[in-house]
Amino acid sequence: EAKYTIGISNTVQGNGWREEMICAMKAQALASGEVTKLNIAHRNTDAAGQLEDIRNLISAKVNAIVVNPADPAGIKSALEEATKAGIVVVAVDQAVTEPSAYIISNNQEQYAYLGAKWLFQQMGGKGDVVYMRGAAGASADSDRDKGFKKALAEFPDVKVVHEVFTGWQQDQGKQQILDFIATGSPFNGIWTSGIDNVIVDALVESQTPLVPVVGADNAGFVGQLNSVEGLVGAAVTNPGSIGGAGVTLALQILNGKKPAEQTVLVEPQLWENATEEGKAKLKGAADPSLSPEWPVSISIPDWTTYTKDQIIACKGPGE
Amino acid sequence: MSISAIQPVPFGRRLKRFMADRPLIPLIILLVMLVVILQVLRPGIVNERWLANTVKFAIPLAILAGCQTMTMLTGGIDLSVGTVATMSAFIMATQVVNHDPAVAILIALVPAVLIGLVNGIGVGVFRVHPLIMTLGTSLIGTGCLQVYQRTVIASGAKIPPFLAWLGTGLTYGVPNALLLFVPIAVLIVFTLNRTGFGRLLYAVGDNEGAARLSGVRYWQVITALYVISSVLAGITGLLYIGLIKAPSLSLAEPLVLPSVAAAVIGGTSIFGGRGGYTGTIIGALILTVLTTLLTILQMPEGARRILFGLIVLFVTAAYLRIIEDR
Amino acid sequence: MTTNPLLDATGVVKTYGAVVALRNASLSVLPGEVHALMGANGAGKSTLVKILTGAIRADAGHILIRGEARDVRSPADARRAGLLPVYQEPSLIPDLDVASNLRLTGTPVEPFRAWVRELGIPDLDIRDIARDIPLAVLRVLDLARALAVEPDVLLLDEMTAALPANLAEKVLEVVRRQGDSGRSVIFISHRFVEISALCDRATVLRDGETVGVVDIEPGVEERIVEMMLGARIEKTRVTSRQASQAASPGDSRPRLGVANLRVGTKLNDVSFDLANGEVAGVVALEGQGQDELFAALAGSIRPSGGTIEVDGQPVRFAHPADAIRAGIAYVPGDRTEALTMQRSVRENIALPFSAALRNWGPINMRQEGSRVVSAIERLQIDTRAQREVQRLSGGNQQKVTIARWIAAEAQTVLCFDPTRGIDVGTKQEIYKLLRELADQGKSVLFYTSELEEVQRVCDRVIVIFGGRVVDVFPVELADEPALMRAAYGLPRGAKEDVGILADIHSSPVAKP
Amino acid sequence: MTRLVRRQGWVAGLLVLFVVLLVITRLIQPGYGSGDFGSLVRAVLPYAFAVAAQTIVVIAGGIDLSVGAMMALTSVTAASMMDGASEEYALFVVPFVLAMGLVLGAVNGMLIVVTRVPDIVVTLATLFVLQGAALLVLGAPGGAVAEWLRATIIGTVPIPGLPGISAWIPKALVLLVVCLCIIWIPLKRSKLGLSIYAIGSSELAAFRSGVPVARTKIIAYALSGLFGAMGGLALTMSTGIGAPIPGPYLLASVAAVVLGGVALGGGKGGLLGPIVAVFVLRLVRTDLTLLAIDPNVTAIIEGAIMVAVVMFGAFITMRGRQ
Ligand SMILES: Nc1ncnc2c1ncn2[C@@H]1O[C@H](COP(=O)(O)OP(=O)(O)OP(=O)(O)O)[C@@H](O)[C@H]1O
Ligand SMILES: Nc1ncnc2c1ncn2[C@@H]1O[C@H](COP(=O)(O)OP(=O)(O)OP(=O)(O)O)[C@@H](O)[C@H]1O
Ligand SMILES: [Mg+2]
Ligand SMILES: [Mg+2]
Repeated sequence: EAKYTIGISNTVQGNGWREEMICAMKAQALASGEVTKLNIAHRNTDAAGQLEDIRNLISAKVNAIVVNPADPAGIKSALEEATKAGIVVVAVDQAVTEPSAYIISNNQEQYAYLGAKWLFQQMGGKGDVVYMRGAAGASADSDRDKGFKKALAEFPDVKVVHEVFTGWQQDQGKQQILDFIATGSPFNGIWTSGIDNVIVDALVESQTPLVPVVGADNAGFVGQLNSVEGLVGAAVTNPGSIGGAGVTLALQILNGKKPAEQTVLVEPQLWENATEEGKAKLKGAADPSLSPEWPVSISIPDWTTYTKDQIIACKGPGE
Repeated sequence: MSISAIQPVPFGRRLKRFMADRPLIPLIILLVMLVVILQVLRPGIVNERWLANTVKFAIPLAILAGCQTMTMLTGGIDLSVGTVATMSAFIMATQVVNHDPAVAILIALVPAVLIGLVNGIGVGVFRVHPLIMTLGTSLIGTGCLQVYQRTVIASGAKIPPFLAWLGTGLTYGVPNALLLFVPIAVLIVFTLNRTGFGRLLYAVGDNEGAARLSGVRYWQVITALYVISSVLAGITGLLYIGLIKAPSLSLAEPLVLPSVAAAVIGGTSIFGGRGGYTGTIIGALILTVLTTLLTILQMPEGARRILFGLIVLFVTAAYLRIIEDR
Repeated sequence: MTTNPLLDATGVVKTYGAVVALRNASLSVLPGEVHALMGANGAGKSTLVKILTGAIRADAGHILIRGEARDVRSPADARRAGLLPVYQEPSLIPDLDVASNLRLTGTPVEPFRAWVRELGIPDLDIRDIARDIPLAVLRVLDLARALAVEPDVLLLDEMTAALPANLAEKVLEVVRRQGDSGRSVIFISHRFVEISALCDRATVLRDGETVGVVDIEPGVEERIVEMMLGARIEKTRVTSRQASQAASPGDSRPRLGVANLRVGTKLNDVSFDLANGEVAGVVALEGQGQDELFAALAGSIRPSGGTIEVDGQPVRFAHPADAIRAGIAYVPGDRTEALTMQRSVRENIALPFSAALRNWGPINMRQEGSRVVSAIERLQIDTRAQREVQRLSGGNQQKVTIARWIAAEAQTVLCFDPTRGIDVGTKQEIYKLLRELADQGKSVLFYTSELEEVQRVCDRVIVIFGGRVVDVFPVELADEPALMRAAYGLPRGAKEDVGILADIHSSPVAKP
Repeated sequence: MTRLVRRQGWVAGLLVLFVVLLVITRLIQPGYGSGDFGSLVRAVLPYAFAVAAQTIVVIAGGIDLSVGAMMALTSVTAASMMDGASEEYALFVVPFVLAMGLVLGAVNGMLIVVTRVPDIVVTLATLFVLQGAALLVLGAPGGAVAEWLRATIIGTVPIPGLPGISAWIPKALVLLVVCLCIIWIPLKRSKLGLSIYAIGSSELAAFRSGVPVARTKIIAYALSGLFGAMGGLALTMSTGIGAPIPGPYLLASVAAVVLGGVALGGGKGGLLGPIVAVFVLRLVRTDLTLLAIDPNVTAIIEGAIMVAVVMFGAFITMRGRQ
């Protein structure tokens, strides 16, 4: 008994994580059987552009809007208008300030804290760490920075020897780490904001002694953690499938099943290859058939019901 | 004031004139200056390994800047090179899973040729402004790539070892990528200086009407040009994926603006008719060294960008000052 | 003569890198005089004008205006000081209409309109965009714009070079009256007729140096030529065309056959033949369809009717490349249309070699070099600034446009006013060259705005009026008055005097 | 004359296209009404200012790659100044930010004039500089905006007695028209405006006609900076925050300028065309969303429309010439 139209708004295009998120939304909408049509606004833009997209979705009279906000505060007015128009609003991946919106999100601060803490422990609580951030000025980046700094505060002997913004771009990240390696400065660990497999590549190619690396659960990096000789590292999950969870939440609300809290946080997990237990987890998670940019955590227990084939097919209802 | 016949030319002016006639020299001096600054800021960084890295990263930029140089000579610009490079890289990486690498590479270059052809016809026949034309095709290309991407999510991606060898490998400390780059560079320089086609690029960019009166068919030149530019961009994509080893949907996009900047820093006029490729290569090196310099400097990201902008401006201005014989 | 000069420049120096444009130029202009500035191509006339009017800055020199040293840093400054130039190239803003151009320079409209009418253009619409206006008219508008603000010193750089006879005449008339009314004019021209009809004194430049100031009086031309050309004098003795050089009309099939050619409304029904080894002159007033005729023959525009035959074969040109393949080369009147200004002399001359698809490959530099060099030598192009054509003087640029087709060995050359702005010495060379081409069996169609050239070069003259061929003269009958009459559409043998030239030269030839 | 007709014809054609698109929108979504039109105008607002900024320099023969960064910088400046400040303080912030845009734009122009580096490189360099400055002002999106400022683009202008029409006149539209006209119309009428067209058409001829080329160019860039600052304020007004990373305004502005009939290269065109082009492009976007087209296909469609319209324009021009 499909009956809902769901609007989706996303502001980063051409990034593996976001593509997976969109596919998860489509797959979940299809799997739920309750959605007639998805209306997706998916392009590279800023908060003002997202306002435009959300308003267009309101004009299209969708029943619910699932949005990955460009900025927590910047799209408040449109979300408010949506709620006023009787549309259920769910923000995924990041929180929004609009109180009427429901939020199901990866905990970015916790994401950084978890990985950084593990890394500093691996380094023996002291030494120099290379801190490779995301895009300067992005709110996810500043949330992660908070988590990283929190962990750093717990390890007074760990020093940030080098801090750069990769802009979440593989080529930049690789050149930056190679440049840094060339300076000859010693370092004991690398924390990356998701640009991870090129960093490992760079270490291997330049025959630098491997140091612990923390990255995200991207297929490429997870593969490296399993296969690269002597690499110690950890992948922190940051599932793009959160998009699917957002669709589920929206449908629950549409069906009158409101959650107890406005905000549901999906806590990240850490998969490391330093212990046998962790190795087993990593082995189980690895998925060489996925594009290296895609996170391997393609589903979230309790929140998504689609199959792997469905998310890979990336087809929504009516396609 | 009375004028004695011809005064001896002061040394400063002679030096300037000398440099003006050999515009490469001041550019090289600027490059060396940047390297020296880098070495002073981080003693020991300028080593063999660093040189190899710099060259590796400068090469893809230099080839794309070659596309810009050639199109800029005709008064155009090719903003689709980033998309084309990304497309060919991504398509190759995904096709190689099911096909022979050679076949995959051929498949990957098909869209490059197509986009070049569309660009060329749009600019040469319909006279659409190159900026708009190549921007449009790059949007279209990006869209197509995204649609394509969905069909291959399940198949995964692979980098043929040969490309990885070419992109990242060193032989006796010398990047293997030079094996590809040197012939390309020689070919471009030769084309621009010693072939009829090269002459026509300059002529068309300088005065299209004059070229027409001399019997040049504009659309032929332009179509050939944009196809060549696209194919070069496609090849760059293949090399770049060998270097980065991570196919993504925006792989080479960040190179587009620097490629334009490299050509301009190298002395090519965006209004057409003036410039050359050797300067562009140095321009690409300058930009690459500059990126390193800014990575190494520990300062807030904002300050880093400000510095980057100022240095680009300063380098270009200084260079123009030097080569201008006035 | 104790009057103080209005404008006094001494010791002006200007160098461009290795090229010395002005070595030691001086110029002194008295109130109320029309002062000629003369010199061979590249002597530095234009450079001096640009310096006097602030368009470029001199490296050294003193400039006094009304006895005071004034720092003229821009054309706007010059305008305030009462100096108004009309440069060798049109200065109207191409994308603005005439009215806006006037507003921009603060030129009063009514006086401007009056001047335009007086200068022989009755039907100007000042809402027309400058880009759409033909070159000759643009030049006149430039002049009218300068006149309208009543400048103390008017500087005219080859003002008449691009003008057809009827407009040139009007300009001369107006300029002469300027002198009469107490204003000064600096007048640059390569035409001695104009100088002697108009000017009081002449300053002669050679290689960037002032080599003399002479009063204009009968017979002074020879002296000026001597001063202008210095050592070059030997080469420039004019060999007037002799009857023996006339083409042998034995060849039956014409090289070029034009029948009932029509282009839009401008050209109606033009028919003529051009034989092998013939130089045919085309004479017309401004805007009688000669531009369209040449453009159509060159493949630049498509005719709306009629046929063109080359060597008896009907042809259709869709692009200049087609015409070039048929051996027809076109030298446009406006050199900026024909040259790639930032490229070298060599590349400009060699441009047609690479045009066709099959010649896109590697260039045989030696062969190209020798062809180019021989063309350069043949036209005596001053190659000191050959790295960029834009640094050549106007006249040398003009030569490059012709040299290109000499090097390309075109069978038929369409020359549209090729001697525009060329000094006497070079003019002779061009005449000789055209004759030589004809002697080698090539055909030349030669439009000129200087009627006296016709008799020196042509075998036959085709007169066009109102888009039709109104007369075809054998060269013997084509004296200036006869041509003038024909150009005005008057039947042969009509007796009225036409124009200023007929007045000045009260020679027996002019008034039979 | 024909040229004039052709140019105005282009603008008229764009207007017709816009109306046709509105009709199509009504067909796709019968409920599309005045409120939705208001949304459209608000979406247009930052783009329109970006385009105005670009138009003026393009007419002057340049190009400004720093528009987006200028908007980001002015936006974060405004947002961070108003953060936690009183409502009245915004009265000071707005002129301050506008003046900042004007000055920074003038700096752009001065750098071009003084260094003689081509516009595209200078503004590329200032793109990085302004972006860096924006990051220094605000490291991540944030800040706030005065409520009254926000209200100036929300809702419609009441016209007594004509509620039907007034619903179709959003305040944002009035703001846009006023801001553009207040600068553009006097400029277009003045000699300065003429000079801007003149330097774009031919710098040499303009110089020889006595136009102070350097000054005019600096003023053109300054005005561009001013429009950029308006765009930055518009961003802050609509989002309520400032974001240091520029949105997609640079390429959009260039595209709209060309679609609006302004020749890249300078000297030709007006402001109305590009502004209408922005409306058209935004409405196309709306229609694509309303139609729920596959998002990956929308990129293809938008690119194709851009190319097709410009090709069509080129085609007409060619036909017109023959
Ligand atoms: N921008 C420039 N760069 C280099 N050389 C130049 C430049 N402008 C002029 N020259 C050189 O200065 C000399 C004088 O040129 P100018 O244009 O004044 O000659 P002219 O007397 O006006 O000649 P013409 O009668 O052919 O117009 C020439 O040799 C020319 O090549
Ligand atoms: N954003 C706008 N919104 C509404 N009206 C505008 C806007 N911009 C310009 N106009 C109006 O449109 C008129 C024409 O604009 P514009 O200057 O772009 O046209 P133009 O084609 O350059 O002018 P001209 O008529 O001189 O050729 C202006 O005088 C103004 O009244
Ligand atoms: Mg001259
Ligand atoms: Mg002449």
